[in-house]
Amino acid sequence: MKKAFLSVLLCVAMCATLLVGCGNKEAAATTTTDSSATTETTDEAAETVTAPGTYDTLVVGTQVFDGVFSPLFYESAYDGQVCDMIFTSVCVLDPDGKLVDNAGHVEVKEEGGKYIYTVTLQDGLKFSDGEPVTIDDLIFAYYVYADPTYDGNSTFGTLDIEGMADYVNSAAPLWKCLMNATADNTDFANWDEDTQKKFFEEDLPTAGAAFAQEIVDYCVDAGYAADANDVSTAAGAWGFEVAEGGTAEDFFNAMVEAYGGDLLNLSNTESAGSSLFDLLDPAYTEAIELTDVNEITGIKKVDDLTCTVTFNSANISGDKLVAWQPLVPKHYYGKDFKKGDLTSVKALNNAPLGSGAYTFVSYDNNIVTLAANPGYFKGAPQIPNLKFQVVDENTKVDLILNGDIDITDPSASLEVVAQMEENADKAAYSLVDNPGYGYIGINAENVPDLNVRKGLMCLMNREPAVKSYYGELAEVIERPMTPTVAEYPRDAKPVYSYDPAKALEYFKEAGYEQKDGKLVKNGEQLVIKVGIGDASSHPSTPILTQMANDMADMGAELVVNDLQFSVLTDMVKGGELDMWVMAWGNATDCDNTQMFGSKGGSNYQHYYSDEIDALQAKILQTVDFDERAALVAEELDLIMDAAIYMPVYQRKNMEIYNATTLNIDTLPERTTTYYNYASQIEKLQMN
Amino acid sequence: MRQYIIKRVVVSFIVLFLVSILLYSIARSVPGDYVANVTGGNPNITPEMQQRMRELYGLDKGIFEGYVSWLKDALHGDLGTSFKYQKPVVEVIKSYMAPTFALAFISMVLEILLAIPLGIIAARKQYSMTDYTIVAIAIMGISLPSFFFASVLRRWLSIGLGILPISGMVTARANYQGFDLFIDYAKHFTLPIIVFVINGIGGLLRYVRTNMLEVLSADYVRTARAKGLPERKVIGKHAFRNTLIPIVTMVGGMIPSLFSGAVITEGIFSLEGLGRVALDSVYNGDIPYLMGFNMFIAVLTLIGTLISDILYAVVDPRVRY
Amino acid sequence: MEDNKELLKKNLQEQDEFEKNQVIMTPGQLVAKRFFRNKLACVGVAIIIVMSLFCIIGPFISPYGEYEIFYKDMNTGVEHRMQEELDMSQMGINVKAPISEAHWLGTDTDGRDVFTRLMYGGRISLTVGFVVVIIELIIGIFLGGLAGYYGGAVDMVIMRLVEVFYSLPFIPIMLILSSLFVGYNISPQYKIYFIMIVMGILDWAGVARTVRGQILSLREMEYMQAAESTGIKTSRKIFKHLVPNTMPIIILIATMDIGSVILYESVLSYLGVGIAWPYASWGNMANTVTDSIILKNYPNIWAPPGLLILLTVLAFNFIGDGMRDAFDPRMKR
Amino acid sequence: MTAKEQKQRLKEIKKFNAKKYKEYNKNQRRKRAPESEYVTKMADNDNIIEFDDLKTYFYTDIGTVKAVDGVSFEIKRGKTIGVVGESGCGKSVTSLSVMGLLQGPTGQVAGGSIRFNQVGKNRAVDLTKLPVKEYEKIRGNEISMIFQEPMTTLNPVFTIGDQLMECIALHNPNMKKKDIEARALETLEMVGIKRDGMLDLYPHELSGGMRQRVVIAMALSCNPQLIIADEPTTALDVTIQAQILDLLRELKDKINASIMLITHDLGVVAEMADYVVVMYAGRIVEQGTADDIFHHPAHPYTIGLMKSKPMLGEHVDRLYSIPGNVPNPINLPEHCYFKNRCEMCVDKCEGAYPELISLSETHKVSCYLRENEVKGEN
Repeated sequence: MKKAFLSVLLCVAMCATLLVGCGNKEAAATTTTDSSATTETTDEAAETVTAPGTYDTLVVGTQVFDGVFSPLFYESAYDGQVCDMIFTSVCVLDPDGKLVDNAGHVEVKEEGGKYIYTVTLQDGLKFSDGEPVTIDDLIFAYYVYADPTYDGNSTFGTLDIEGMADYVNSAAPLWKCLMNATADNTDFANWDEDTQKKFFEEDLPTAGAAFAQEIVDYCVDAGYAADANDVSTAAGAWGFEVAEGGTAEDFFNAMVEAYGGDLLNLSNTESAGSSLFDLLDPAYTEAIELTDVNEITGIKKVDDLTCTVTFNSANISGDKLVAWQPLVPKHYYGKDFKKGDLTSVKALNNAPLGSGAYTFVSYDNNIVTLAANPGYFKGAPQIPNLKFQVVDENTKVDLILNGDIDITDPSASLEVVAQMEENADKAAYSLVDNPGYGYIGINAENVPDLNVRKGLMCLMNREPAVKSYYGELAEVIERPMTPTVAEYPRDAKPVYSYDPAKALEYFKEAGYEQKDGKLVKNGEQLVIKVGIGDASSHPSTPILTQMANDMADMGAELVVNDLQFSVLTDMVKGGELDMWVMAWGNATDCDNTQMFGSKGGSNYQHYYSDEIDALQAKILQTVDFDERAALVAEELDLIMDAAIYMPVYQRKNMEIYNATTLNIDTLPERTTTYYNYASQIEKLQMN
Repeated sequence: MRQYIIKRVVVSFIVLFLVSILLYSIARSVPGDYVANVTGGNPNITPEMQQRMRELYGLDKGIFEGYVSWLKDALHGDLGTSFKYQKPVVEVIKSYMAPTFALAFISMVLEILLAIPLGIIAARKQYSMTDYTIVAIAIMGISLPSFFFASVLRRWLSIGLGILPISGMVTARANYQGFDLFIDYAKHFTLPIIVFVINGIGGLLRYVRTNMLEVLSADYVRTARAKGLPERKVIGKHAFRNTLIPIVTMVGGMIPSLFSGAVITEGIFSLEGLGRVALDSVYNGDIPYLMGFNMFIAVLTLIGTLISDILYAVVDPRVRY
Repeated sequence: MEDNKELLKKNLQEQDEFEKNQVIMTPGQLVAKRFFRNKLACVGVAIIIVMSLFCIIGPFISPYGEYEIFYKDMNTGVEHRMQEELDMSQMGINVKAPISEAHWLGTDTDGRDVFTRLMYGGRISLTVGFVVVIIELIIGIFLGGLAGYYGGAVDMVIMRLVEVFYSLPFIPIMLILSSLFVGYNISPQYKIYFIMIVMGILDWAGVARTVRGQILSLREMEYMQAAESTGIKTSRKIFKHLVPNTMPIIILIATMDIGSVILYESVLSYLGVGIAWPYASWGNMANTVTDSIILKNYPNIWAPPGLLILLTVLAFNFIGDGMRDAFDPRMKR
Repeated sequence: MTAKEQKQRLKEIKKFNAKKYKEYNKNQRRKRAPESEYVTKMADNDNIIEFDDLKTYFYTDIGTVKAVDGVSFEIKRGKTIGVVGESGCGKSVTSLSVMGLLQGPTGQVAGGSIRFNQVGKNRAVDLTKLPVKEYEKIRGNEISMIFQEPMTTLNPVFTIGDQLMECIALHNPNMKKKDIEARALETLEMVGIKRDGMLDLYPHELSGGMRQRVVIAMALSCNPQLIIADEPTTALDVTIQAQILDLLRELKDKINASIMLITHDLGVVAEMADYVVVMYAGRIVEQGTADDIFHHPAHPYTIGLMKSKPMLGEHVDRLYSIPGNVPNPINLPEHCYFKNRCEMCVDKCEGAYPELISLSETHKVSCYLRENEVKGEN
């Protein structure tokens, strides 16, 4: 009897867990549906939606959201897509990529070597909660970007705006302050003497020793040193001299000496993993207010609808940086905003509010739901509801053809185009140039010999791969810059064409010789480690296949690592690969400093050239287009000569539309890289 | 009985403890520079979070010391902060578990409801055409990877015939409420559940069949027949109750595979559940979440085994604790 | 009476002779007989033999390499091999080529011969299956044997360990371990070995549990008590007397597991943590099925690997089923 | 025999079996049949059951096993008959043939008939032709069976009461639940194990002897005309054996049913049986009253059996054992099956299988040695 009771109890318990499990979302807690009932509802649904004029919801198929729906902080393009609907920018891009007025206007004038941008807003703009839009809202965005603790995507804080540096540097993590102040500092306004003493006498040396030890361990792993105590040998391998029997601390001191006390530089250059400052107590990462600079002098409010931004130097994309910015309601986001503390702003990342065509309703079940904003300044959108649904890349076309979604962007391929043509009655598509390009990069630190790099370049057989993979949908490019940028040198000639014989010559020039079927130098075989993301469906895969084959013939080896994209990125950033296959996207100007400048954050090839740096600086300040284009061509030639980047292809992006639900005639006449359905969403209609 | 349950719970805790050691040591074997690498390039991940992870797994401490502090945190429900979601792992699990649970449990119930009768029929007609057909089809279900089935079935049912939705959890276009919403959910879950059931039923069915064969040749079945019981009752009562015993133990063991399967099925059908999040976290190097997810499944498995063991005692009077 | 005895002797001899003439079978023959009466099991054996030949001998016969790509003259449509001296400006890669005499199953998205890759892929898939099962058997038999024989504390510890490994969900654990592979910078050539080892280590619990159960019941049998009384060494007792008697069930588990390991390999490849490019495995070839364009337009790329996986796993399962029925004398009719 | 021949032979067997299985399956599918097909007449209305040239064969992979090959005998109402023989002689198969519990489709009744006298219904049926539905009414009701192994014959997951009452309820559909329980308790009392809460116990909570008593109670519960007891004591301890035998003997007088006692233990037969049938390799070699068999055994096999039985008060150096083994049951030679082990065989034994000859009205034997005796007497 007891047992019977127990079994009942257990059943109840199990049901309870089931219910709890399904509590918050009533996700199909019962068994599958009665199939007849299912089909019935399908029929009904089909009937109701095929009646003319009854589509009231536009569904856009997109990919995974991070859930950061704030124009100030979003990272993923898909989150950005949503933000574009909810927020308006002062100016936007026209089909040709030129900045044009939207909710306002921008003008620039030169005055005594300074460039003053004047931004004016239209009168009468309102946020969706009814509050009027003022210039304060734009200035608020500037201040968020410029905040010392800002960690989003925008580079606004690095611009050469009057007073910007003072503002940004007015606060810094404690360690940075201490470091800059040095041990001799006697100003204890921001921290006390004990802290300083403890930092320099205990914590820094400890962290330094840990930092050095990491290098030693690395050397041990790599076989350069015998064991973790063998600091002297490891230091030797790292290029420093430490006496026999020295400790990790000695090693660190040796490094400090070599860098003349520039610990920041030391940490960046020598790190075997952790940054020196990561090894410090987390208490040191807290921000310290250094000065009471609370304003950026270059940003001035003129009246409620006008402000000026003063640049110290010329910037070719200054207008975009100033005016292609969203209007974020200060009264909403900025309520608790203080300099140095963005948490209150970030807290609203999941509840955006703006003055765009649509307002945010909800984000659940992988769907972002938006509703039309009747007060939108360009007129209320014609489609009352807009939803962004997360869909799988592989099913995008089917979803369009099945009528589940209305607009999406599958990766363009000949088959997709063919399928679209086949279903011309049900779907339409547009092809635009992708503002980016695919390339194969070489790490100049790991492959220091220019001739080896050149040899590798000569083994890259790009044309057949790109042609067969993309057909008409992509072209082989010869310089590392996307041709959608006006400055791209369209008549550039190939620098390295596919020629295994020549490659071998280069290798021989580099000192390699073929011995017993192996290509060796100083007894070591030429082995190149290359990384590629998702190789099974990558246009560059055949290039590597051919390359591996040719290198094997020569007696060298190409080790291909097929990696997940995130891992590939990490390995490239960590400098662990000799060569990698990647692509750049979303380029809007000819500024290459990030990728090729010595201080560029994306200079993964670790090739540093003063000549290139100088050219880049010059380009950024050359306002005349032709002059600039010539400089760009020169810069790109230099990069090609260094054999660090092999541009591979520039492809087209595709957008496909559901012709049954969508009134295709209301789509933009000219869809380009810079201009698509979203650019005039308020005009879009459904059947 | 109560004593037995207490004993089982204690043993479960011991096992959980061992599982945690194992999981912890896996987390520990993540190389330090990998943490820095994976997290360093991602602007979402603050140094605090990196530090938090190092602290959590005690990468800076000795193994023992590190484990103790990790265990302490884990016992307080702190399994770390998900890199991707920037929320405590426990919270992430909570917010994504509904679809996974719905999927897993409905599939499990269906599997059991289908496998038992079919297994019995196959056993009754051993070596007959019926037997061959049932067994062959069931084994076919476990002979193809689930992603393969999912793709082909979707091609056929969703894209070809348009009977079922292609992916997602609800129809985005419609704004269903109440019961319609429920039906909409059900429609979206149908295909994933079919894939689950096809993939899971074979093992169970075969198990039922083998056990039934064994039971059918048992003396007490002959006794039941000798009593003059109609065949229906011989099978339905005497044989069935006895096959139930091993089946009950098997059901508890199904949990890990159900959740493992969720990783694939949810990914393919764009269902926002734990499995899909797990898959994403691999791509994001979100080790804290993966660890938490594994720990969560381990706990579920142990609960499942515990329930199985107790049910075992309920269905088999010979088992006395 | 004397007479009678003689006669009896003669008669008994006669009977012996008569019995010799009968169709008499050894237990092994009986098992084989029962096994081969199961039609599905016979089919299974046939499939495995064909598959093994295909994968082992195939690559020697195939004129192409595992990752050889083919070029096609864009103007003439003539196909060229990658070793030839080619005028590259005219060449495209012969991707997704249809079935032809040169490519019996066409070429894949990278312009490699599908048929050839099936052979190489099968080698990998079958190797993974066998190696993983061997590893899990070694661990499982060893630990299961110890647990079953010694019982008590040893059993307690080992069985808890078994439960621990049971509670680990295979795929999520593999997902974590794959980040480890990346973290430790394991190159693609060696990754496959690591995967095999890890799979084996994660999979032994079932074997151990079964072996233990078997040994527990065998230990009670008389012949074991007889062996006990002769005072032979313990290790000899376990691994010479007990374990061999669990062989039927072990062979059974092994057969079934090979199938499931092959499946797991394909799932891992699908998740991107399995056999890496450029190496072929049936799993990563079957992954193409998730690409809806390939699924729709190129059945010659996705269907063959799927079919081979299906047939092979099915075959191993059929064989396993047949063996179980054959070994179990209660099931005879 | 060469391998090729063997293969050929196996193939033939397979083909033959397939045919037999098909026939069997066809028959099995028939749940009902017209009465005329199975209703028959008893040769003697005093008999409860008559076996007439019963042939039960097993169609195995290596050939047809003639487990029961032309057995004829009858059981008188209220009498106990003992069926004796070595294991594998076909005695259990005979009983299973009566119950229709042969493992199909391998085991089938290949010929002959078993006529059962349904006293209550005033008719006789041929059990070998009975359709399933009719059989179910007889099994457990008019004929019941006590199996050899009490440990496994009871279903471990149901209580004693459950299993006992199930049988009663099944054959007495009009009975109320209370009455059923009362009847169950009554039968338990009959077998001497009525105790409070007995009905709620599970089999594993009982000892072997108790279980066998439960099995016996189950067999008695519906007042059967015929009880088949297949080695009811073999699996039990000696003391328990005695108790069970006492019980059976006691019951035999009480319930007025016929009992078919199958055993290899001559002692048991001597205590219980009115008539004895001795079987060897699927055939009856000798049959008669207990007195006939025990005091005047005629067949060399019976004589051998008697000799191999230890007797109290007799001193023998070594217990006698019949030389040789039971022959392989497949493709037995045409001559007397016992010939090869027989110490008394004569030249004539080489000939055809000897006919069953009557030594007296009750005593029959199948042996050439006794041919003369019959003649002599006549």
